[in-house]
Amino acid sequence: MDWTSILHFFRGPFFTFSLLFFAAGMTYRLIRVLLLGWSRDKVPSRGSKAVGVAKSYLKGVIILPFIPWVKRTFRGNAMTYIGGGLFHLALLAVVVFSTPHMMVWKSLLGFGWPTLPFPVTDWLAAVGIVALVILLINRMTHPVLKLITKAPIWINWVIVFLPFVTGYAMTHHLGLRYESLYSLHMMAVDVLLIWIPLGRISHFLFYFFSRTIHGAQAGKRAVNP
Amino acid sequence: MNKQSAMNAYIKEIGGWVAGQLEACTRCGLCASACHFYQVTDDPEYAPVWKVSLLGQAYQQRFTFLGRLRQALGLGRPITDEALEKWSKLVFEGCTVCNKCAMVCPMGIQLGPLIHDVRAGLTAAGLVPADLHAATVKQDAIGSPLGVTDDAWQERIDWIAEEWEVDIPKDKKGVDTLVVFSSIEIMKFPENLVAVAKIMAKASESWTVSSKGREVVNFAFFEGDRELTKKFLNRVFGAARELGVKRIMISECGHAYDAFRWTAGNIMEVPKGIEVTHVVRVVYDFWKAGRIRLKKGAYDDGTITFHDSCKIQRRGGHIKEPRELLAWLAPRAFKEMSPAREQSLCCGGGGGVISIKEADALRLAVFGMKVEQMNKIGAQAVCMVCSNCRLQFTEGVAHYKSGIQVRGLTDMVFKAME
Amino acid sequence: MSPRIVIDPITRIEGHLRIEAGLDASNTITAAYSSGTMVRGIETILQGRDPREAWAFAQRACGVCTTVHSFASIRAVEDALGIKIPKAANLIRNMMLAQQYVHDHVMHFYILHALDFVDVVSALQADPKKTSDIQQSISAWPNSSPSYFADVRKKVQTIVDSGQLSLFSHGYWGHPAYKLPPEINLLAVAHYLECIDWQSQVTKIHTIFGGKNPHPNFVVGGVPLPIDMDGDQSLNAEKLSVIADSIKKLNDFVDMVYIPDLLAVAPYYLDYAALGEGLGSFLTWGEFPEGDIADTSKYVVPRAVILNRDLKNLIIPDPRDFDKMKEYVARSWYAYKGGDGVGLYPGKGETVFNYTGPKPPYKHLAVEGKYSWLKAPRWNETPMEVGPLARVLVLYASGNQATVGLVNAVLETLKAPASALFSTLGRTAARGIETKVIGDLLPRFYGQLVAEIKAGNTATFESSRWEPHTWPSRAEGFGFAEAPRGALGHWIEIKGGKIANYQLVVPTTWNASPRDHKDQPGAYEAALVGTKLAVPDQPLEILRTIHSFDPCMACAIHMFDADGRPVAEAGTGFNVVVEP
Amino acid sequence: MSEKTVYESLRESGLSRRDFMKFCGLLSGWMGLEFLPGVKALAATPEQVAEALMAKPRVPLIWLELQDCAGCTEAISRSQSPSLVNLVLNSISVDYQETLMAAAGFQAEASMRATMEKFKGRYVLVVEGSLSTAADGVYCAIAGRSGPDILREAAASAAAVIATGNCAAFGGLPKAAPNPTGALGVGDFIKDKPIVNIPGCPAIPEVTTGTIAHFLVMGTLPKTDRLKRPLTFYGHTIHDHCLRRPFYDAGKFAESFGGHGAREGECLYKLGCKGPTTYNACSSLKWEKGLSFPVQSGHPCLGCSEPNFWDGGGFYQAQSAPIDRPTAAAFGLAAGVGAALGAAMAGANGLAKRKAGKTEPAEPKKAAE
Repeated sequence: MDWTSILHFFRGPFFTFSLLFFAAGMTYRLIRVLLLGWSRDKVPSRGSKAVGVAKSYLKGVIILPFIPWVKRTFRGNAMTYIGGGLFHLALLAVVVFSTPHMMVWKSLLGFGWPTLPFPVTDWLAAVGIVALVILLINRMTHPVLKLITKAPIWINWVIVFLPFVTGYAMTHHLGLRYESLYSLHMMAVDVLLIWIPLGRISHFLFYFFSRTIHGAQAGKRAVNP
Repeated sequence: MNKQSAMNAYIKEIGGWVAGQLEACTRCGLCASACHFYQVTDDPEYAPVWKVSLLGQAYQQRFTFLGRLRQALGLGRPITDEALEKWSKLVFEGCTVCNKCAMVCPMGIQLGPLIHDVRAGLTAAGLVPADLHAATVKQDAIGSPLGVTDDAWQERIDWIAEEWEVDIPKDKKGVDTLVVFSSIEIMKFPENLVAVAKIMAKASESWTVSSKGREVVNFAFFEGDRELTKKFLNRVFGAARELGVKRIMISECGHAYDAFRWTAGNIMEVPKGIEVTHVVRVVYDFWKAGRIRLKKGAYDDGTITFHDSCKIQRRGGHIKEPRELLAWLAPRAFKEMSPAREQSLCCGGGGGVISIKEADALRLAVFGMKVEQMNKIGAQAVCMVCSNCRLQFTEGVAHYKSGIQVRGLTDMVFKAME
Repeated sequence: MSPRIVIDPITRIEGHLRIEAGLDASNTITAAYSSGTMVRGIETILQGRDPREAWAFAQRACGVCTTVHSFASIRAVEDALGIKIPKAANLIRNMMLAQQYVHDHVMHFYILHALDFVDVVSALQADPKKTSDIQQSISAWPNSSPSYFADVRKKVQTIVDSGQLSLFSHGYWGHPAYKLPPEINLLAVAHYLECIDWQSQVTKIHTIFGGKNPHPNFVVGGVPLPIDMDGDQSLNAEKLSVIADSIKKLNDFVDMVYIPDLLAVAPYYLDYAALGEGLGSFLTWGEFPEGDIADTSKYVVPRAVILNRDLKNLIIPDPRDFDKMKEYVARSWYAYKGGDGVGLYPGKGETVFNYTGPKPPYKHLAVEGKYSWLKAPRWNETPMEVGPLARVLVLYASGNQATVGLVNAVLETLKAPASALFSTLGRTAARGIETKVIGDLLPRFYGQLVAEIKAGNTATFESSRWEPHTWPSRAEGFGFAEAPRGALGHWIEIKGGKIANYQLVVPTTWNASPRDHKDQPGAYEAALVGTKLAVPDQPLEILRTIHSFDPCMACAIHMFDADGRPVAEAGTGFNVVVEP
Repeated sequence: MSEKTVYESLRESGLSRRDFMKFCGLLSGWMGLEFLPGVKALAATPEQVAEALMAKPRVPLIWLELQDCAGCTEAISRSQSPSLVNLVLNSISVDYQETLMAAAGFQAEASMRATMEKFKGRYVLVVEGSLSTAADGVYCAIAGRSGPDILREAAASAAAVIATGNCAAFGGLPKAAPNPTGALGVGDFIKDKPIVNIPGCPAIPEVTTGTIAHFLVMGTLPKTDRLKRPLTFYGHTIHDHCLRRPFYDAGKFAESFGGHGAREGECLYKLGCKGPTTYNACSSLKWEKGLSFPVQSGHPCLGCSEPNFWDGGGFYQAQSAPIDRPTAAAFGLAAGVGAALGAAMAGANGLAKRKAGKTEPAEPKKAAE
């Protein structure tokens, strides 16, 4: 086996398999949760649930890291906030707004969008890697995180870290030859796609559940989520 | 059979609402820093995520394919009796179900209600702390967790009416409002009754208390015992139906307001057309409508602050009413603690914790944070709209030998009436 | 049964071809059969692919024609998707194709065809001085000194003496059918060697616009290289001057070497002016659109059919005519659902394998039945010859001034009647005439391109239909190219953004076609009949006629059905005289 | 006719000793390609070349065309330095080459056979085109013999095998999916001979001639990479020496053919360039005396020197895009399967919930009491 064939495998059939596994797995989890049963909320609201939900997302995405009353929480969890925030920013920039990844989306969706200049995504990718390392150190040292982190969460970290670091190495031709690094990157991505429905990275989907519930609960009581 | 009962309760409890949120957790651990129990103890086991993990474990093992597979292969981590006992201490003594954690959770998971579900399973397994359960049993048998019998109650009401020269109508049919007090108020804060009676009188509101639905608190609700919760709620709803009132006014009690206003409708049939409201809202409405007039700046000396009760403010929604009242009553003296409003810090006595003797040390330790908060703004007085908080504050202030005065807002309103 | 000879491989062609010919007692060919022996299945490979990429696959049908399948392919896709390419792009394409003609024809003449007429060994007897005189009398080509020819002779001598004859090893040297005097042989050998060098330096138009040659790159919707006179990577003044130089170098060789040589050699082989006519019916799809490609009246080479030498009545064929454009498999190793009697329109072609030949090892093919992998394309039930002769005849018949002048001049020089055109020699002469006519188009296209650039029309790519989501869910297209070897057509069907069906009918499929349901022979088969072989096991005469068609077998045999499993064809039957 | 050394032949053809040394210098130069940036030089001085050529007869070469398009033949005929004429007249003897040779039919086969016998173990076998192995090899039969038969025999007594073009090296176009004729590269079939691959579609002419030259001078095949490609020419990617590379590094990509970026000469990554994974000398050596190469001419690199490049993910799909994309139907199916499994699991969970609801009253309600 040469690297070119390995690359073909991980960009080709195995990627397809991973993607389909991902689609099937996520649908499975979604349907399983949806069909667990939802009782209608019969309690009359004081405020608007819709407004609450909207505020919930706004806060979840934009305001959370900057509001003053989080200071206390922030002070005790600076690494989580900074690491987590930067990681997700990097993730968005790299996965959605870097040229190579946009071309992946384009090939899958049939349309593309403007991307960020390479130096920007490149630096953000580095930031993402650093953020992940910060998060790892945090997870290894913070008493609460030590307590609640079981094997699958450590695996999560590795599986998320690998595409980042292989992608970065590949872009900069670090160490191995390009197609070797590209193969490793695709291998890591494929594994990630398969792992997502099995682990907690799927929170990107259930985020919409909990965030909506949170907003609706606050909204119906007419308080800020 | 503890395990089985707990597991059955969890299996019954877990629906999409629970599962969707359990699935969303990323194990970031931020909820820990929101929890006052974790903050004072630095014990990671008080992290809300850890408290909920019992439910999560049940979910993983029974509702997911891999979990079931692991169970079938005998690889799953079983939930042991020891674990249940440990969790009983964690979620009954080390959690006030204040839901502050949900406010910092990046995913917005409603950890409070989920811990409530954890409690339900432990209750089904018979693992409720003895003090708490004793109160529940008392409420079931006698009608009051404090053991106030019907006769005692009648006597006490009559005594208050006589002593403070107020009219407290009992079981009066055809009135608009049924007011329900808690035993704590009746036995420890009678001025609350007096204040309500005076305000009602001033506002010319027709009202009554009921001997059948005389207790607003609901210890079964603390336990998460759904059937018993309904039974207790039904006593009041039954009375309201019988008396033909238009609304039920919950007095200064937090969890009761949560149970009546936000929970009852979803777990049982509630009488239609009867509004459930809280005394702070009623008083506020009277004031706004001009049915009572308050002396502006009545408390405008020193520094007075307001404690947001988790069940009435964060989980109840009555955030602006007390503030507007205070802005009138103490325009200069009123000062906010930080954090406040939806983000406020729990007093540490809610969720039934205050009734558990073994939790006293922890509960008072937690209150230290509240003292610190108040000291920071130099508060000389603090008011609130929850008797449970008030009891905790009273004990806590005494414990910390702080001179801060603890007051009920209704009482303050009454005293500022012109 | 008469003896039959087999030649396999036919060399100096593109691909693998086998010829069987039945001889009479005087060693004259009575019937001939051609068979191709290599398939790759390009049409099968193209199924389900992105139509924008089809050109690259189709292009590899042939490395000698190299561009023509790309042309047909991109035109088919553009036709299907309704893409109109910018004017400048069309001119650039025309220049690329015209360069291909000149390059390919000259190379064919010297590298692939000349050794049929030129005896390399005989050149050793030549007097360099005489050769020099001949050279100086026929053109102003600078390599003409006696010492130059002496050098060439020495080189050949060295090769021969070394015992390692290299490419000339085992040629039919000394064959009685070689008729050139040694001096002209030497002249031709010198030009043979010069041609190899020349052809390596005159594909610059391809290299500039397509990045390389063979197999330059194309793009559906235009050409890849943008025009920007201020750009450093685009088509700019520097690149234009390289192109201008290259055009001159191309045409100088044609004017000063190829055409004079052709006229110098032809008089010795006038017997071939009456041999190898073949069918007498010709087809061209037309080429070099100077306006909208849909407007066939603006083609330099018209789209036409000539029936039975009738130059007076040119018929304009419609490649989309279901009833007229058909392929038959009565004598080919395929089966149609409707049986052997029917013909199918290529756009709806079927390729179901049906090998019925003898089991190997065999000495000859069962020519009474099916005997070829090639289908038999027919226009209105008639077999057609395609290629330079077809084009020159169509140009001549349609009154193309340059062509008329050149044809008449050549006929006059050779003192041959007009009917001499319908022959092996006519075919070879037509190739030369066409090279001159099309070579002269290059400066014209170049001038037009410069004019367009001056006018500010520098667009080279039509992007509106590039993205697959802009395409209709289903589309059909026809693309053509007049390959140097003849009329080439691609038929494509696009469904859901992918190729649903792709069919090629290539020049050699027409010319090397087997017999059809009416037992009409193909062009090769018809052309060989009546040829007398001087030495039956050195069938030089067959090579001459076959090479005059410039076969391109890899293009011709592209069809393949993955389901079929042929019986092995093996054996030792090359060049063996078979007893009845 | 005795076998003469190259030197003797050249001297007899009137070449002076000085000219001969010049020629050797040229040969070593072109092998090393020292004048070209980015191509590693082979170790061969003019003296070494001279020594080698003086001692040896012209190396016979058999050039087989199997499943080919003659593109690599055409290509080598365009070799600039040295030219084919130079090579054929002075250094090698091409004894079998279907497209170029004079002989036909059995005389052609005889020429090959003569060389195989006379120069047993000493001739170089160049293969162009892939090897069809399906159906006993009848998809490519020459002189009535199957491709594998011919190749096996020709390789058996060859000194070395040079597979020129992607087809011969890796199977090329015929091997593209669904590989209807069972095409293989030469190296997949011939295992017991030194083989060097010169992939490309076609192979860069100077790379083929350079490799032959290396064999002439050194008597061995050049050092190769894992895919048996000479390191001299395949040591770097198109991307490594691409003149558009700075635009890649800056993240400036041409969005469309003929558009602004294309005019500016920006990177063709978005248009599908395979340069980053394609090892070949196009961007350093270029074509036709350094005139251009595909990327310079505005077309993305197709990746033609890599195995399976025909199925390498679409010529106009950016290299980052996956090679295979599941169809909407496949996605639908996967989602359907997921949904069905989810529903099944939900059903099982529903049953569990009902069972838990039933058994619960039987449990002691308040065990603590």
